[in-house]
Amino acid sequence: MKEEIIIAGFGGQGVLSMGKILAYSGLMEGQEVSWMPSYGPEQRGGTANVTVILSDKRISSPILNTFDTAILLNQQSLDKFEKAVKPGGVLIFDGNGISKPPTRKDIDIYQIQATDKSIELNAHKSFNMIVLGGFLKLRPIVKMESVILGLKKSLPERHHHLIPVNENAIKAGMEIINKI
Amino acid sequence: MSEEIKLMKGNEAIAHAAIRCGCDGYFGYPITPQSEIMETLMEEEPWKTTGMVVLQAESEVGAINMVYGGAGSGKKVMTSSSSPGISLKQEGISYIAGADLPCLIVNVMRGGPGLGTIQPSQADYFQAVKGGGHGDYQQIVLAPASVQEMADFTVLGFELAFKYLNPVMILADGIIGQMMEKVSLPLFQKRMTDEEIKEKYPWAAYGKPSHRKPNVISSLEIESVEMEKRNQRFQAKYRKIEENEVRFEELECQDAEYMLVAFGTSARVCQKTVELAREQGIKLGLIRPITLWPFPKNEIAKYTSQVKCFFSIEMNAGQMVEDVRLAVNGKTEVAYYGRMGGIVPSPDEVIEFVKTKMV
Amino acid sequence: MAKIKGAIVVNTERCKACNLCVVACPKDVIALSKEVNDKGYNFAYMQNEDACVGCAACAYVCPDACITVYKVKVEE
Amino acid sequence: MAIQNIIKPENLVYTKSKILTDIPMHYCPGCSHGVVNKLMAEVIEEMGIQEDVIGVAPVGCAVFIYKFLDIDFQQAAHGRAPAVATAIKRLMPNKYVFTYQGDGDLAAIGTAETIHACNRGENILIIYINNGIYGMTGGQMAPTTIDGMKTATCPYGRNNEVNGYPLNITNLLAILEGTCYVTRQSVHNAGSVRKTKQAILKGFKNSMLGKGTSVIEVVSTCNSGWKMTPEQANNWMVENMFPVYPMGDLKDL
Repeated sequence: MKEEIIIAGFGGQGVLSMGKILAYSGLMEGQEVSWMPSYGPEQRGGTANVTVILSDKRISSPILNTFDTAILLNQQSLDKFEKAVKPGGVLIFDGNGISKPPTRKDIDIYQIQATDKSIELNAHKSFNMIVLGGFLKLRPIVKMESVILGLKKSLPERHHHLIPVNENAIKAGMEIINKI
Repeated sequence: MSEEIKLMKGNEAIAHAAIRCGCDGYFGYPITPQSEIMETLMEEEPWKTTGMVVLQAESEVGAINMVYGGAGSGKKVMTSSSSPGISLKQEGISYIAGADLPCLIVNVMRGGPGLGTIQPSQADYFQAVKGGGHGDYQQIVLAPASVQEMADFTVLGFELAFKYLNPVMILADGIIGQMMEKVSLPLFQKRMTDEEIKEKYPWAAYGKPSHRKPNVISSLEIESVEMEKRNQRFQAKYRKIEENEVRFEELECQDAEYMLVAFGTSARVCQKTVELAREQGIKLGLIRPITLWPFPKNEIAKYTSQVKCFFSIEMNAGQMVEDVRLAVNGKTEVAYYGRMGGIVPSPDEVIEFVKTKMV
Repeated sequence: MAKIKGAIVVNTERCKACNLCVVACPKDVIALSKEVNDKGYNFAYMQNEDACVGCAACAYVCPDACITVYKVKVEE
Repeated sequence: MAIQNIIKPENLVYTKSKILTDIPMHYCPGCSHGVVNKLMAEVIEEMGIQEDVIGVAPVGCAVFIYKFLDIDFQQAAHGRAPAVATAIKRLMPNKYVFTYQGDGDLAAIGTAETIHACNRGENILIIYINNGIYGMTGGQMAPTTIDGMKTATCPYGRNNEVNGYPLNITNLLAILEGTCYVTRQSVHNAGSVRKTKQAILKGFKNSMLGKGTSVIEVVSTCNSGWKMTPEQANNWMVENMFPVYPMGDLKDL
């Protein structure tokens, strides 16, 4: 098993922490993992992206030009990374604010209305967990228990009471992802 | 030898490894992309547990001279920075080398010259392995290619620094510093007590007991005859390091007809390139120098009759390629491919380049 | 009546003949000699032994720590 | 009374400190450095701290101070002594650590290290020799060269428009929170020598009280650089330097 993923969006969407939770979840299952963020000024309000690799073998390059899955959470990211999905790969996007939806025919494209759902759930900060749930529905590369363990590892102790909220968000995400 | 496996950034791994291996002092100044090293240390507050001193200096110049002071006291001390800051530290590194002192310096490289970019680069290769500061000196240069190696080389770096009384540099780049991978941290080692230091490092300037001559930590020797002798002693030390401390890794070299040579992040890219090449039936191998100085020249030279072309793959304008050429010594072709200014070459680019040299 | 008598001993090889002791002496005891030391300096010496009161002003200002000072109280 | 009867161990009033080595000091005849080196030795001997003191030598005329004092030393790069001393003291808090620096070292190239060590309140002693000139390199202008004073690099006299103003760094250091004792002394006569010695004693003692940094500026002569006799240099200093760099304590907490 090897899954090479890019998650991209704008600063504040929880792109980096979604990647981190995914990486931790893989770690809990004894997989090899790498998490490589775009770093620098981009973190401060601009676009942010992170490459996450989960594999049962030693990971070679932590940065990649093509991906099995691209999770793209704003128009800029969609413009930049749609072409980076491997043929036969998966593209997930949130329709919120998207004026030019993806057009490729050689990949599987899914939409997840995570922004709307997070408003509905009155849980803005769980936006990224809703997206993660959608992804895990399509690519169940880690078990739910591992994700919960991963959340525990990546969240500071004082935020552990939020784990059930996150778990619900993940489950909600699994339900609302749709193939285009 | 290790404990629980954790997921952390390369920069964080260095900080945790430093605390665990009994480091006495860290002196630094913030600069991207390595600031998490000092941030992690400040968060961990090791002065409350191991007694390690962590100090944010007024500048890189101040920081490296604090390292010089601490090293002269026989303490296990380190600093970290990124390219422009490492340039500022060169004065101090030369003094540390000239005074036979052990210390660890971390350079998490970014793209230059000048202020450049904060994106990853390997453009400080020359600076690290061929000087940087003034005078005939060498520092041992370790090039990690993973987060695990960031932790391991912190421990190894101090060991080598004290074994040879010489500065050791960890030469990483923004990717190794910023990415998270699995890491098993070294076990806790106690800091040495002042009494242990006196016994083990009788050269240290810790205060002169009446029975011995003063210990003077200095790189100054005004008499040329004496200064030449001192240099000859340094050179003898460097030859010994070259004999004993070459480290490297080989991947798919046994039957390789073409051979990549790469370190750090570009070696990770090249691992992927080798995977792709093998899928395409190309007999491509990789030699990854772990010590950039001493350089694994004999280990590369060994393959000159087997290999049709060596490829030095770098994130700079072609620096290590000079050492590869020296090692190969004209016996077979050596080509360079690289990207600059914070761009990382992709495995596809590399394999396409390899193909241009295939007959 | 008691009187203070002093004396100095100059490390003539260390002395660099800077003359600061000559200037510092309140009793005009010290002068620079005609002779020179190995370095070629006209080292300081007690020209007027009887006048020395051992105040050590010469020794304090001496930049090369060449001067040792002795002092004794004598009954007349 | 015969002189042999006075020169007896029991009558000894003053002699060279044992901490001062027998190596002849390389300073020019009459140089203030010699006096201050000697006072350092005397204070270290009287406090009995030879085993617990580490000096940091500068670049400049005092670069070889480690040959003259029988104590452990580290020789620092130009201007960096306060950074070097910072680490030594932080890593060995029970030791007495001092820097010995000239005006070029402390007030030009090492301004940042000096100000920040003082501002952090490092528990070290800084001895600062201000003779208004670069002695070692042959008499060039220093940050502290006073207006009108001629040097190799201001041969017609320091001119504010060209060269800027003399830097009174000691005044600056006195206003920093981190300093506990800042004083300006000299060593041109017996009285001033005694006062400077007391200042050094206090500075060393302070460094074990956790009060912060002690700074002792010694306004000094460089008769070679000034092209005067040692005596003329002392007089010139009193007349011309003291008005710009007045004697006395600036701070004593």
